[in-house]
Amino acid sequence: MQLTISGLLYQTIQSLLLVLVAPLFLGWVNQCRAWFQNRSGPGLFQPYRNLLKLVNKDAVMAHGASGLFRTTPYVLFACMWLAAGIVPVLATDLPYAPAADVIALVGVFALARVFLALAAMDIGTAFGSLGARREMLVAFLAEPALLMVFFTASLISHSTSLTTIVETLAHREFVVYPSMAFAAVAFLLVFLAENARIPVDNPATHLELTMIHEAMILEYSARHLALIEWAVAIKLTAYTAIGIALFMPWGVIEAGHWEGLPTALGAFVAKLLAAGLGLALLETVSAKMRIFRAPEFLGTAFLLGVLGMLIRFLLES
Amino acid sequence: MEILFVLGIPLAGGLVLALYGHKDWAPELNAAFSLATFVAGAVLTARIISEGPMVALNEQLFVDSFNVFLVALTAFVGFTTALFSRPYMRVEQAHGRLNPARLRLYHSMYQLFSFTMLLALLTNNMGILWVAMEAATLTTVLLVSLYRTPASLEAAWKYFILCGVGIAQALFGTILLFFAAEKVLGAGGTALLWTHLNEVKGSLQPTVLSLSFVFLLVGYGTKVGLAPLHNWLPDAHAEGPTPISAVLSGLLLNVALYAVVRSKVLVDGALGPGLGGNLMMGFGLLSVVVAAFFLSRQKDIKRLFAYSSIEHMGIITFAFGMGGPVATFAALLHMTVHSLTKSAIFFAVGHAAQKAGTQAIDSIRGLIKLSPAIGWGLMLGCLAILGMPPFGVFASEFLIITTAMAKHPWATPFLLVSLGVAFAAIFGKVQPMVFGETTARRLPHPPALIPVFVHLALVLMLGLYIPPYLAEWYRQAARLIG
Amino acid sequence: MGIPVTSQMINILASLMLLIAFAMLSQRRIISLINLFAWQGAVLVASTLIVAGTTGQEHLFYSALITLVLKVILLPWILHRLIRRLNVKWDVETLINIPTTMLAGLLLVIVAFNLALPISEMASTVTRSTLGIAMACVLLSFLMMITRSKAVPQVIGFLSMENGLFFAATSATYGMPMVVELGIALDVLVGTLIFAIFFFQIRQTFDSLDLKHMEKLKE
Amino acid sequence: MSQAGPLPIGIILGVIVFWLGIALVGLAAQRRFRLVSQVLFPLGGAGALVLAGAAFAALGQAPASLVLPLGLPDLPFHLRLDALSAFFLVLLGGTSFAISIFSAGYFRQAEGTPPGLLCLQYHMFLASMAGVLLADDAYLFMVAWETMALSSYFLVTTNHRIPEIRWAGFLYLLIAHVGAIAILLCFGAMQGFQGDYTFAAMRQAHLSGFWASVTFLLALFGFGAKAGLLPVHVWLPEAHPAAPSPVSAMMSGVMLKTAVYGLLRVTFDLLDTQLWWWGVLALGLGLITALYGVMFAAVQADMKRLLAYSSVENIGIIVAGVGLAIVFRAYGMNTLSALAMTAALYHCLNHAFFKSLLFLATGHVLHATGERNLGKLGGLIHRMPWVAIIALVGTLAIASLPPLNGFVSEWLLLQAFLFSPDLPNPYLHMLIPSAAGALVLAAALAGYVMVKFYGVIFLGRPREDKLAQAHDAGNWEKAGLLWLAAGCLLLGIFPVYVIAQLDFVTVDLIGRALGDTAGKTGWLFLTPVAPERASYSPLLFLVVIAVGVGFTYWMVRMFYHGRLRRGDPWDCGYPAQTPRMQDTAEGFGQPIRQIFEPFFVIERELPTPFDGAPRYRMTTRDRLWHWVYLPVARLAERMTSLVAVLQQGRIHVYLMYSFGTLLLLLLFAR
Repeated sequence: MQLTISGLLYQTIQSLLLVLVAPLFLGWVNQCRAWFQNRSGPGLFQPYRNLLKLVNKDAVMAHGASGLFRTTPYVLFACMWLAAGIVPVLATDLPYAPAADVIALVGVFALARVFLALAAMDIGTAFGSLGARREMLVAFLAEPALLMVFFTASLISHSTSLTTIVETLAHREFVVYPSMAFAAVAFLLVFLAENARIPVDNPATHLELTMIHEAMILEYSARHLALIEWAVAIKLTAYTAIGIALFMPWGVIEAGHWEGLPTALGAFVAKLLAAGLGLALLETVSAKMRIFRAPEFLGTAFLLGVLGMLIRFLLES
Repeated sequence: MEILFVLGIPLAGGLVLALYGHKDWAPELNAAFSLATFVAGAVLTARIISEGPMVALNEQLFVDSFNVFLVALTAFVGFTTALFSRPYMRVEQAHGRLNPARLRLYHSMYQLFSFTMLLALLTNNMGILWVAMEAATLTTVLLVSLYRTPASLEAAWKYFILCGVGIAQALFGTILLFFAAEKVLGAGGTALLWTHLNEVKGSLQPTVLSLSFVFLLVGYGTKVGLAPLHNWLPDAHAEGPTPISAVLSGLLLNVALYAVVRSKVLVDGALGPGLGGNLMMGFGLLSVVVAAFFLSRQKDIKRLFAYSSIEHMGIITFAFGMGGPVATFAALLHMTVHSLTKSAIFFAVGHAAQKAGTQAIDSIRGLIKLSPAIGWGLMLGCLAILGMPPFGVFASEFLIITTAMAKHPWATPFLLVSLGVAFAAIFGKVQPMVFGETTARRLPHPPALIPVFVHLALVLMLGLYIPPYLAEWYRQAARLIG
Repeated sequence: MGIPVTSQMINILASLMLLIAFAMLSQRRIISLINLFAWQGAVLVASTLIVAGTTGQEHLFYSALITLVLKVILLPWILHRLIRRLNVKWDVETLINIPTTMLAGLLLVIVAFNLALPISEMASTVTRSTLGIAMACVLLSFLMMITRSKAVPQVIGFLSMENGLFFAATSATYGMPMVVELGIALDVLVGTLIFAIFFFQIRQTFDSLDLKHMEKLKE
Repeated sequence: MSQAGPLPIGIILGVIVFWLGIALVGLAAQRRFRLVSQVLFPLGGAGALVLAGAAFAALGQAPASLVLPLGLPDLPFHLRLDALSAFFLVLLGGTSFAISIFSAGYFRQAEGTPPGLLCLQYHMFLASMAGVLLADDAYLFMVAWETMALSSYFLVTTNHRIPEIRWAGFLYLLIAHVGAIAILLCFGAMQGFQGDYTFAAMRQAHLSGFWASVTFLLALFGFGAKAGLLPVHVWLPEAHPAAPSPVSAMMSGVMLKTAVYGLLRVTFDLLDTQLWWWGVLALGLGLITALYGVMFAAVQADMKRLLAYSSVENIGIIVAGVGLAIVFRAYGMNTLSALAMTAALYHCLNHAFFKSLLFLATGHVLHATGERNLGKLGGLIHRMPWVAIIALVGTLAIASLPPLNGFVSEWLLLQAFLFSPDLPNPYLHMLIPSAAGALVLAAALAGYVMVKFYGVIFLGRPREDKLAQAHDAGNWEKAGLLWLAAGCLLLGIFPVYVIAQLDFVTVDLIGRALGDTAGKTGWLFLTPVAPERASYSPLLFLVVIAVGVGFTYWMVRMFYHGRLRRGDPWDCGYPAQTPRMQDTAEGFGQPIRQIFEPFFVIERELPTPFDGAPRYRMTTRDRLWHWVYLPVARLAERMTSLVAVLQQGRIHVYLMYSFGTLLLLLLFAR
């Protein structure tokens, strides 16, 4: 792990970039959705305004809240930040990346989720525990599926390090991997589920019986809620970045190539915009499922992930 | 000289107690005679260890390392059982189950029974061996029916008839043996002496010997309790007084097996290994399997352990059948530890049954609460007999099972299943007796705990450490048996 | 080729033994059963005497004497007394009908002869062929014990089995050592006494000597 | 092989004797409660620490052996301390230290068995486990093995007045005994028909493929029965909850590992060949066990049963690792075999720490509240903050979340799985990635289970009024828990160092170690095979998260000026909320029940709309019980009734048997 100036620079740029851009990306997705639904939309910067509003409010906390409840938003935020630092967005020359490979990345998301679920149960309300249970239900199926996707990729690149995977996929000669197609579909399903998007969850609803993510954060307010909202936005962005890195890795800078930075940045923004558009489109055309269908949905994702790996063995080895 | 004491003391004891067996101090006298026998036996043992085998009384008696260890064991267990029988029989008397006349019979027969067993062990004459075995039946048959209940009468009758008929076959076997031997040794008195037979065993007529062995095996095997000849055993054990169950299980079965093994040595000499070993292995294995499956159907605690005795006799017979130094060593060890453990169990069971006022397993509960010592004694004894280390039963089972795996792998699935089934059956029944809420009551006489725990301590020791002289002794005996 | 007279005599007696054993197997009346038992004893005494005379073995005379006293006089007498004291009137009941039993007995004899054949051929004694008959007698008595449902005939079967054994001991092998014979005789005597005690105890407890009352202990 | 100094093995033997001495003192002072709890248990703990230290010192040394003048005359007790034993002894000492210390504050007077007897049984248990690990001949091994089963059985039945506990104890000992017989047969087969039962002789023996396979299968069955592999796992969820919590901790944390030890010892040390299908078998069995265990853990309502099923899961994972190691080894891929083995061993160590921690925590909860039903707990984080925070560490560790220890071992195992494409067998190619999927699924479900476990016990509002009286742990208990929590953390953060120690074991067994590559990039990064292949740095991970939390906190403090106000929970504005409205354990398990319905036997008792006193009851049982155990029991039953026909009380029939036997034998013999 050579510690280079450029590496440090990339690392800083991309960590900050993802964290700061995340609400904007959320805003972009919401804006696109509004367009698709023929609404005018709240504007690209609405998420920032929301955060600012929340930060300036007095917090209300339930009587039974314990320290865990208060700590969770910070842990959540830190985890997402860490995740944002691992995913190669602009360059693969990230000095922090060796600290965590794809498995650890999944672990980070899991850590955040477990904290959030525990915090949801902390107050002792009916909705809190309901949300926690559903979240964990989604997670235990989504997590393996995500790992299967990663494994498919890592079988191609013989590495579980995300930077190596991206390097391999981006800079080797172009090969069509059928296994990656399966993986892509699986990833898409996991992406929707993990980020509480339609059809698994609806981020915009507070309709009690259908919500998952929102049920967990019902009791949060003000600064805590702001942190959580921000963390959720980072998560969405980071997931998108992972998707981009795995399935559209072109344009990422190799180690030591300074001059590629503008191209890489441009490519990344373009891909992000496209992804946001796609997500909005997808959310608009599909309907929210019943919660009981979620296991089947994610089971499909898991199956596709495993199939992807098998196909890797059958056709590509 | 000691040898005569060993035989003479119990004989005298039997006669004396026939006169005074109903007195208040008779139990102590009984124990004193047994102690004297044990001391004589110990002295004899010490002498054999230092001087080697000997013959006495015109070659009619002889002692080698095989039988001297059984003599010591018999005298020892006879003594501890007498200690146990002291409070036990007093309680029986207090409960009105016995009158003085029967007590006298009991004490007298107890000593005579010891005498017959010791005679069977010490005699050099295959004919006298038969006589002593028959006499052992005769002395105990009235003890089995001591309580005169219908069930005890039935048990005694079956015991008498089945063992009588069985042992009659053994006599025929002995006659055939004599028939074969006199051609080699002449018609003189030496043709039934085992020491002489052993010397010429190679030249005995094989056909006759194989027939003879079949008769001997069926005959003495009945007394050993080998399936399917075992049917008298559970009845007799369950219905007699517990001290008798203890010595029947702990000693008589050993003595009968001793007779079988002596015969096997001769037949192996004449025929080469094969027939004798195979028959014994077959019988042993069958007994283990049959007994194991019977165990789970038992409702009476003494019957339960009677079947366990059948199982263990099966294991020992199987081991003797396999032959070879290791298996024979293990069989001898198993004889020792089984007899110690099983009698300890019967001691504990006897007290437990008295406390609960019944022998029905379902009615004995929570022993550990009222009398922890009895409860733990029963629990540990039961675990020991099931072959749980660090008790000595495991040591022998270890050798037997591993040897079986090496020599006769086909037999191991049977052993595995049987031991598993036996474990489930016995432990499943004993555990609720020991643990849980109690039904027991207090008794007028304190229980005899020393015999129980001395036995268990010895068994524990044998599991962890076998003293060198004991090991040497087993080895010599194993060499003798081959 | 002539067979010695003594040998012929013994063979005749052996056939008698077998005959009596069959008779006992088929006998329905208990008194006759006891008498047949006594006769069997008498045959045994005769054969023992002949063997003793032929071979000049002194102890066989004692053996014959003991047999005479014990099996021809004492035991039948005790049994008769018992029957009277116990007031046993019934006939012998068999579990299997008599013709079948006889047929089984016949098979047993064939088996016994067959088994004894190789032994007899190598035997050096004058009485070598008697071993098969002795074995047959033992097996027939065994069969009798199996098929009789009452206690007394069963015991008689047991005693007649001992007769068979004695016959084997004396005729086939010229007698066991004296100590052994004495011991065996003592055992038989004590055994019979204990049987007698049992009869009374059983009758007292079950009011009958039928063995079907004693089938309670199972498994 | 040079004989190392006898010092470590001597010390360890000394500790065993010391434990036995404590046991005897306990026996002598049966009712002296203060002596037992304040002196004997801490002394035992100190012994454990010494043992761990000595074993640790022995890790890098050449094997040392010792022969004691005990045992069978031809087979005295052989002791041997090699790296494998030393590793497991470290595990034993390190874990039991905490458990002993905890026990000093845990056991109360007047609970079933007298304290002195408990002390006796407990220290016998410790000593026998150490004996198992040191044994170098079949006899000592079996003696220690069964003593271990026996002493733990007595500990399980401490509270023997409850019928379920007696039943649990019975089932436990029965399966342990059947397993032990299988192990015995395994040793019988392994000595290669030489009649020498020392392990040294077994190492020399060359078995044919058939006999080696028989040996392995017997070992897998025998040790699997102790470890709780499917389908002989049923005793585990019964016995672990029945035992007092320190004992459950010891059984789950340490005793199950002795079974893993045995399996490794037989497979890698005593047998000289490994066949690939053994590995596949162990792998498959392990994964099925893992999934099955975690699935059942998810639907449990009793907190200790939940943990017990979770132990089943973890054992499954460990055995899967062992299986993978066998597969690689069979194809001569020793480095990868070492990787899988390292993962399995590491997981053993981790599981010992976090599972003991959680069992001890539940033990304290049980003591403080008298409740083990999850449906009646809740909100304990306010009553026992110490226990709750420490238990959180354990919970995160067992859910295999970074940067704690559970994650490291699963990470290593997954890395090993990802190498399976290099295997030359085309079927294994495809099998093993799917197996990786199963492993990941089990791990993810474990997260679900642990959220349920922790959330329902410690978080939310108390579901019963009496929980208000619950108190936090005493000093002894705190000390024990803290030790384990520290272990979870340190094992998670310094994997490179731990693996350097594990290398001694793999070098011994496989002849290859990760050492040269695992720490190639320094102590900070764990790179099991090659840096570009995979790397993980838990310390960096932890630091970044901590810095992230701190930085965020600081930023929020900088910008935020509002106040914090306490109020009633919002909960979408529903009025009249009661603690009973929180999810119960059953409720939390409901999705799992629904998804994996075919695996459970579910009995529901639902209230009707007209019930005056509505009751809801539900039990979930193991289908294997119906598929395997009841048929076996019925078969045995049928056999016994068949055999019983033999003996119907008629003396004539009995005579017939004798007669028939005689005739048969006569015809046979001639």
